[in-house]
Amino acid sequence: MSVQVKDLKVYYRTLRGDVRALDGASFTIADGEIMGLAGESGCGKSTLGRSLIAIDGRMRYVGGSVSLDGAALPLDDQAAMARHRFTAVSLVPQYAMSAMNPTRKIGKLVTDLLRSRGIAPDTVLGEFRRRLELVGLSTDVLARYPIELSGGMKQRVVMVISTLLDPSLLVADEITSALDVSTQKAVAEAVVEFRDRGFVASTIVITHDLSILVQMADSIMIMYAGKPVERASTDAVVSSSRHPYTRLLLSSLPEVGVRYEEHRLSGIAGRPPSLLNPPPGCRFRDRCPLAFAKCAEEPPFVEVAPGHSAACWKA
Amino acid sequence: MLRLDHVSKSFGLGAFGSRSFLAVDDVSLRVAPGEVVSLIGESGSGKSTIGKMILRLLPVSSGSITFQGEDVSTHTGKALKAYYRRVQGVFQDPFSSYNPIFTVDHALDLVRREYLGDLSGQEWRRRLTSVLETVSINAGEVLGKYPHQLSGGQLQRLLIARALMLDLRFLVADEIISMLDASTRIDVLNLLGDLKTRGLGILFITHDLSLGNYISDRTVILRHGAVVEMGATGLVFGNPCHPYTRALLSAVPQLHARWGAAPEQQAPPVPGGSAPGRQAPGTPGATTTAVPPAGLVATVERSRTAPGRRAALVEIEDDHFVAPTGNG
Amino acid sequence: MRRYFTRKFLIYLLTFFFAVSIDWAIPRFMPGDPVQSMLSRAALHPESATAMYDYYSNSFGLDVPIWRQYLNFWGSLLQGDLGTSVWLYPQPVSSVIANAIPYTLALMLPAILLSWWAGNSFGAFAARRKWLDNTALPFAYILNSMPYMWLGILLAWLLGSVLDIFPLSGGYGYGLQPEWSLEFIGSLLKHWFLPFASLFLVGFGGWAIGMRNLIIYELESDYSHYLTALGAPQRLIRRYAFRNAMLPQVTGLALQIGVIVAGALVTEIVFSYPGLGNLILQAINNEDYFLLQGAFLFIIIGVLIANFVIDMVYVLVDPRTRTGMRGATS
Amino acid sequence: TSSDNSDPEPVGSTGGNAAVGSYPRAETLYTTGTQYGPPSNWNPLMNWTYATGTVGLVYETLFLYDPQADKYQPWLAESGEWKDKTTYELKLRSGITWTDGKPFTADDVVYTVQLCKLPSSTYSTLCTWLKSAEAVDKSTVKFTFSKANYQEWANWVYNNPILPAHLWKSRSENETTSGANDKPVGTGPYKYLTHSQDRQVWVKNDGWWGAEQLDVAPKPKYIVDIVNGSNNVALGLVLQGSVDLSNNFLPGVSKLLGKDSGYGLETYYDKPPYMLSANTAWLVTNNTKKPMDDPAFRRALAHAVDTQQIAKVVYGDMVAPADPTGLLPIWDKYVDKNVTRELGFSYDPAKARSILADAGYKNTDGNGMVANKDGSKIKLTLMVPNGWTDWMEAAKMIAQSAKAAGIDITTATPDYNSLVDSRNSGKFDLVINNDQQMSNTPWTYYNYVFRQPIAEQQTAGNFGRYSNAKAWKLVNELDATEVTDLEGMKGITSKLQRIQLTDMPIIPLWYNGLWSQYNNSVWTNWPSASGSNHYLPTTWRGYWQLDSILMLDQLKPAAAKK
Amino acid sequence: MTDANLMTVPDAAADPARRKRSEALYFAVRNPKLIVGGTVLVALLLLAIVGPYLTDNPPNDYVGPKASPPSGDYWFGTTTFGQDVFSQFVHGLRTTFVVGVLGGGIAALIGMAVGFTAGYRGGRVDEFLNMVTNIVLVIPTLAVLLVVSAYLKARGVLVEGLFVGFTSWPWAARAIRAQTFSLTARDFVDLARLSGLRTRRIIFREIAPNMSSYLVMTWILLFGGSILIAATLDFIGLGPTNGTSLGLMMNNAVLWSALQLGMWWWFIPPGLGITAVVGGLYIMNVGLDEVFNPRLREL
Ligand SMILES: Nc1ncnc2c1ncn2[C@@H]1O[C@H](COP(=O)(O)OP(=O)(O)OP(=O)(O)O)[C@@H](O)[C@H]1O
Ligand SMILES: Nc1ncnc2c1ncn2[C@@H]1O[C@H](COP(=O)(O)OP(=O)(O)OP(=O)(O)O)[C@@H](O)[C@H]1O
Ligand SMILES: [Mg+2]
Ligand SMILES: [Mg+2]
Repeated sequence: MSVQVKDLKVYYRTLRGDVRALDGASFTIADGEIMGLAGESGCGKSTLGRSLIAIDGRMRYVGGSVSLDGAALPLDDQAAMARHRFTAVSLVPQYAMSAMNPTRKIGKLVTDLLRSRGIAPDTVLGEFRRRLELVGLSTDVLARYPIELSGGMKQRVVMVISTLLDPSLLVADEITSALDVSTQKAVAEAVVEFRDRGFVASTIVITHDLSILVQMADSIMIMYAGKPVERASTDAVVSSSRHPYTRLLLSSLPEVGVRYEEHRLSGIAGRPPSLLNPPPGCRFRDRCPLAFAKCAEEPPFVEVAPGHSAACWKA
Repeated sequence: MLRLDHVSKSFGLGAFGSRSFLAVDDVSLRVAPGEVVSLIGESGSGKSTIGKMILRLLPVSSGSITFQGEDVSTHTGKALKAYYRRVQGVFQDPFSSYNPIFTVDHALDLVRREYLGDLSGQEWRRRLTSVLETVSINAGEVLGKYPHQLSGGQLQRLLIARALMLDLRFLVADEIISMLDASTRIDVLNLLGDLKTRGLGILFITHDLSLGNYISDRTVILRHGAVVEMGATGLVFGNPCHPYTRALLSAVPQLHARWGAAPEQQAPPVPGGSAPGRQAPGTPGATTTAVPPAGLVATVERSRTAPGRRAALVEIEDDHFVAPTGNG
Repeated sequence: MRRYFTRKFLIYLLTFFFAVSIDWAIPRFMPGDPVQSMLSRAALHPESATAMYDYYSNSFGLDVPIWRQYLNFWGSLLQGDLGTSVWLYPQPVSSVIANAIPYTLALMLPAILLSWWAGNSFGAFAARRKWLDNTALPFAYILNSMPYMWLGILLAWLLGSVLDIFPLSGGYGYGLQPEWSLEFIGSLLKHWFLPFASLFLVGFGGWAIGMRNLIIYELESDYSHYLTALGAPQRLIRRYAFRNAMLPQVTGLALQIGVIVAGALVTEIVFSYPGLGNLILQAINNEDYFLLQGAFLFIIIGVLIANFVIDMVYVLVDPRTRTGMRGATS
Repeated sequence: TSSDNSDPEPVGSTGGNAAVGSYPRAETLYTTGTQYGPPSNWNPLMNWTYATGTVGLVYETLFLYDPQADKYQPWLAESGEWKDKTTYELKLRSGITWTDGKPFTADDVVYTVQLCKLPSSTYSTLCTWLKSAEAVDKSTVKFTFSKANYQEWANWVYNNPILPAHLWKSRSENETTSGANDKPVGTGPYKYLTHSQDRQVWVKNDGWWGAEQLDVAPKPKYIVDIVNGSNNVALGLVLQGSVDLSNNFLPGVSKLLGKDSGYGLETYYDKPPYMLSANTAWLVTNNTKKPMDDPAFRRALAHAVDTQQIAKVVYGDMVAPADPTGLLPIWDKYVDKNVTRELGFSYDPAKARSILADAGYKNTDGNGMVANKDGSKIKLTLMVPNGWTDWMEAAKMIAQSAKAAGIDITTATPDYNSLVDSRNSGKFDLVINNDQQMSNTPWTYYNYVFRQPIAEQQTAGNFGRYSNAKAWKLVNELDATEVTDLEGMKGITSKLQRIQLTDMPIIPLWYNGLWSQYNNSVWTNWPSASGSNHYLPTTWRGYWQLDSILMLDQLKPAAAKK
Repeated sequence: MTDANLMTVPDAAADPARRKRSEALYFAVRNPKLIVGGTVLVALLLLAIVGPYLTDNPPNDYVGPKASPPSGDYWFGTTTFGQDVFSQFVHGLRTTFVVGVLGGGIAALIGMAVGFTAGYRGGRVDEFLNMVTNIVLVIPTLAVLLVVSAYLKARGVLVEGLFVGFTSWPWAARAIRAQTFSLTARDFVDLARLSGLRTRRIIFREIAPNMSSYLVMTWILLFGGSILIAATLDFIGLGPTNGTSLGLMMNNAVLWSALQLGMWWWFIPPGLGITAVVGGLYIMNVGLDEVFNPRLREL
């Protein structure tokens, strides 16, 4: 039981009230597990990822707890949290393209960062080089500026930096979305590789592309409108999902071989509710083909099969 | 209907264009009415550039683009406007396709102002409602709203509707679904499919092979600005001949098969050299250059100089052309 | 890098050519005649005046067709000859300017560089620090919106006239001769201080405000967030933000140089500082085309060089410009 | 030429003065008000631009002229006299040496006079009536004239400095008339020490002949002339006592005079007009243009200007309104009171209106402004150079008071250069001018007013293009009258005054002051109307020889420092 | 500084346009900088408008006692000549606003024309305009004014405003160019072209409105800058030759030795007036920036 998240709630403060972007998430990730996190845009994936790392001024920690290897993370105390970052929890951000200071050479950036954390750069730089090579980068990227690297390279460099201190939890947010298929594959494989080599214990991979999760994740959690709706092993999610949202999502994915003339797919009608004042009950109710009266009541996120949880009355 | 013949595009860089960069390299292709041709390639391979040249948003460096027999590149003023009446485009980012300070009606109003000024208000509304129906959106749901208030899918469909208000014959769809949510992208894709049955020619630009495969009749694989393989979609996907195509295909994430776990597609050898004419698959003498694991290769500086005329594509089977490897 | 350099250099050369041509043309577009106005100051008989008029027209090279004058101008300019001053006849313009330039440079370089440095440091320090932001920055706004000469006048009045701490005019004590003595250098500094201070203060305010805003932008940027996510201390994040915020300030400096130079000229006038500014004012009042032309040429060259240097520095500090993909730096 | 101005070493030390570094305050005279730009040349022939004191302190003239006493004082010359109608003989002092040690001789005088042959010489006209100049012996020069212009010659001999022939003979025309002459060698009481951007420093010439021969001893060891920044800076300096003598127009200074102000500031007079009068400011009318071509109109205009108010408000009583003839106070004896009583004018708008009405200028459109006789509108522009603030204010007042008399005048302030251009070429309505300084003879004044013929470009005088052959003849007659023939002169000037006041070719406004204010803290016994020192308190070019050099002799060090 | 800064984070459910506006208002009324700057500015503007009616004394007439300190009759005292300083001040304030509006306006227009064209057209046009901008940047504007002044016997406030406008646009052009550049890369511009719109219409109807707040801020800075430049010109005697302005007052005060004569009431008000107007503008600008720009807001 490496990472344990309990009823985590993080809202955004806005003029018009709180945006309940993460409205109660509970799950656990085992050591060495890669958990995929998927869902429609705006469902709170990044919010979840971000709140495990750093809650900034616009976010409000409302409740819940996160513990890492049994120790609770001081989510609401940014100063205390700073100590855990990088070493215990780390992030490969969605904005990897602009995550590195454009005016610093990468090597310098890393040394600066390590020094500022009180770590002698020499002790880890060797490992840093080794890992760069592992993801197919030559070590001379250290002497380059971020601008001189392609998107895929930057993505991988950021990944290596973020995992340099072997964190117990790594959050990788949309690290493949901006890349084309071949680069995507390389990056995804690197994530798996890092887990296999034990550089990171648990990993959360956030993406809206389910098929990429299938390639790399051990388990998948689907979120909808600020809440998790289903969580199970990858195979279970793909082949025997219990939540109607998951199923609709899967059925709308074209795959190589599926052709319009032969097999017309369809999407999910409607849009997710506003998180500013989310309606009570099941939030998917309005778009759900299976919705019935009970859905006015909020379904609990419960285990419906071993290692398979879902939040649906019909699951 | 639309033909590109030996179209190239180079961008000037540096002082007064002292250095040039060949973004599109001698591309020839055809799109027939009622046909969807998808243009597939990695980022920076020149897909959008081709689309923009067709839409006259960028001038052609060399080669010609003809639409219904007329050379497009000479159009100006009225002729260009008439061209736009028949040829339109939809772009990748639905949010940036609308001017954020206006309601979405603005985009439609522009079309009305420029092309349909003589239409009475009533007629216009009638036509609008019917077109919106075609793209299956409810007028009341979208009109009068600001871009932020609508979903990407709605916006993209509205853009297609905007094009349909005109005498549309040909549509350039440049990655129109890559920014959309999985749940909505398929609807837009289906809409394209419907349009094609109404005789529209569509150039579908994407880097997602599964999408191209889903919708298109013919496929063109682009790499570094040049065509490496093209032909009927079934043939290109079913029998990929160029190593690059194969590498691309093998990198596509699939729901039901993991990378590596999927049986490696039997790669037919690729004809080498410049032997013109038809060659049966399996002809000996072809080289199967191993393509380095795509993506793991750093592609920092891709500036290249025009290598002169490329070796012609080789038609290896009916409607399936492959570029000779070795210099690709 | 080389390419970028040559490209910039060419553009600057072209700019120089046009700017200098305009500079040459300007006096010649004016009604009136420099020789005549020079002679109008001499006590002369009308007959003598005609003879002298011809004589001086010839000596200033004003008796040939205008296109020849233009070619001659470039010809002598390339030989470093800026002509002869009408007002300070027969001194060559170049030596008149050479005598004034040290004062102007001594005033302007420290004022520009120090105010830039201090303003930026202070602005960076004050940004996102509520207390300073609310107390010290309003001062910066006020300083920045003061006309140079008014601040000069106020300082001259308060510290010069009323308190009598600093002298009101001149480059050094009128009772002194230049030499390497403590007394002389002290006097030099004392005379330098007020004009310097007024230039410094106005500039300081402007840079401080600019820097504060830029730092706030940088602190909100992705790389700052990433550093935060990796637990980097504020110190490092601020340092990086400062470094990056300096870049637009570098271009800002290039854009501002012209304005600052104008400010420095006016300040010299207020304090009767024997630099270029006073010279220009007098050249204007005395219709000394050649001197004016020469003085402006120096400013043009100065501003161009400053811009060029800043451009080059920019390339050195901002790797983004080095890829060559981007045309202009701004 | 030397451009290396900041080099302190050579000249000062060769002069045998140890005072390199700083000048002892008690031995140094600080002046300002003449030099408006860095000292650029020491060429006495360039009389509009040489460094302050070049003529007077270094180069000397044959005579001095004391305008207040109307007396010539032999200076380099011992005496000069007309041997006959066209021959003038000059005796030079002996025992005078140039600062390079060579003796001053008749050759130097001959050389200097003969420079009139150079077209670029400021006195090239001299050669049109001077036949020859020859050295009779070492100390005697004989001049033969083809036409004896006594007045002009008397003017020449005290106005033009004598140059050392032995150093100048070999110079080209260019170098002679327009060279910088940066190592001036003269006969005068001071020598060049150094100069820089903002100052010119002279040091006393210890071997000066005058100490012995005239018993004249300039007191300051150093004279530091400070380049003018602006008038307010000059005022600040003189108030602080950093400057002893300021020859700037310092507005408002009259309020700071007197013992109780605590500044120790003084002027020549201790009550209005405070300053001596140096020149006349005229309102120049363009007499070729309607309606200024009508003497009646000009007369009316003369009545319409409130010069009292200008003197009071603009100048704070530091100038005096001019006599109707415009002749400076020093020339008062030439003013024919009968003529002025009969024809004189003063500010009187009612009179102005009645003159206009009598002459047929009527207010036709009811706006209070008169129109031309033919009914066309009169709308005149009075131009003064931009930046000449006192004149700008004065012009505003003229316009205001003229409007009160029904003459529509607006002011314009073009730049000096463009004003000179329009003025010289006759493209103006009204301008203000004061180009004629005080001198030994009213001839210079009338030569300015009546100068003929009218050229396309009027470069020196008669800018109003007034054309009167009779008057011009009288002016020439005046020139040919001996300076000692006072009655003869008066007879001619009286006739000229009658013409002037009848025709009003030009309207005298006020007497510009010989601006000078001094601070008593280091030097005392400054020139004043009451004290023993009555010489002209100025450093202006052309005034040292109007005896202001003698002011230096009269100065006394202040008793002790405060 | 990209255009993204000008956009707020979209919130799906609400009406963003109205929300944006009300949000701007919300921050506007809570932004002390905006309020302080705006208040100072409005107060001075009012003074400039009604001030001249508060006094019967024409600014340049010799109405009162000479050089008298502020009193009940002459609120700001009188000049050496007995002109009413208060009257000069309020008239000068008017001029200052006129010069600012005019100079700032013209500079903004030129800056926009050049910036839009360069940013939209790019390529050679951009290179060319960039060079023109550079030339104007290095040409000593004083020299140009000399020519102007030599031609015009009388320079008015209008001429000065025009002149300041014609010489102070370069930085604005550069800034607008950069903004246009990034907006031009947006798809809606391409779409407008596909709708057959002409270039000018695209620029002014599609691009410009998108950066309206940016343009307003640019204009405000140009406004303040123009006032300062005009004051400088006035001060060295190249200002208007008729009329009153604050710079001219300062010039006159200095020329007529107000400092040495201790007439502080003559040179303090004009400088203070300029500082207050320009300061008000600048502070307001920073306030506006914070209002329009969510990233600068401090919650
Ligand atoms: N700074 C903010 N202020 C207010 N609301 C915000 C803010 N950031 C995000 N939100 C809102 O919070 C919700 C969740 O956002 P989040 O970024 O976590 O979504 P996501 O699942 O990562 O989406 P995507 O797939 O687009 O990245 C969204 O509705 C969004 O509008
Ligand atoms: N205006 C331009 N000037 C210079 N180079 C350009 C310009 N536009 C595009 N390019 C270059 O041309 C190449 C092709 O660009 P294009 O936008 O067509 O690629 P793409 O295939 O659409 O890529 P993506 O999948 O990222 O959209 C790229 O390397 C790009 O950098
Ligand atoms: Mg996200
Ligand atoms: Mg593209």
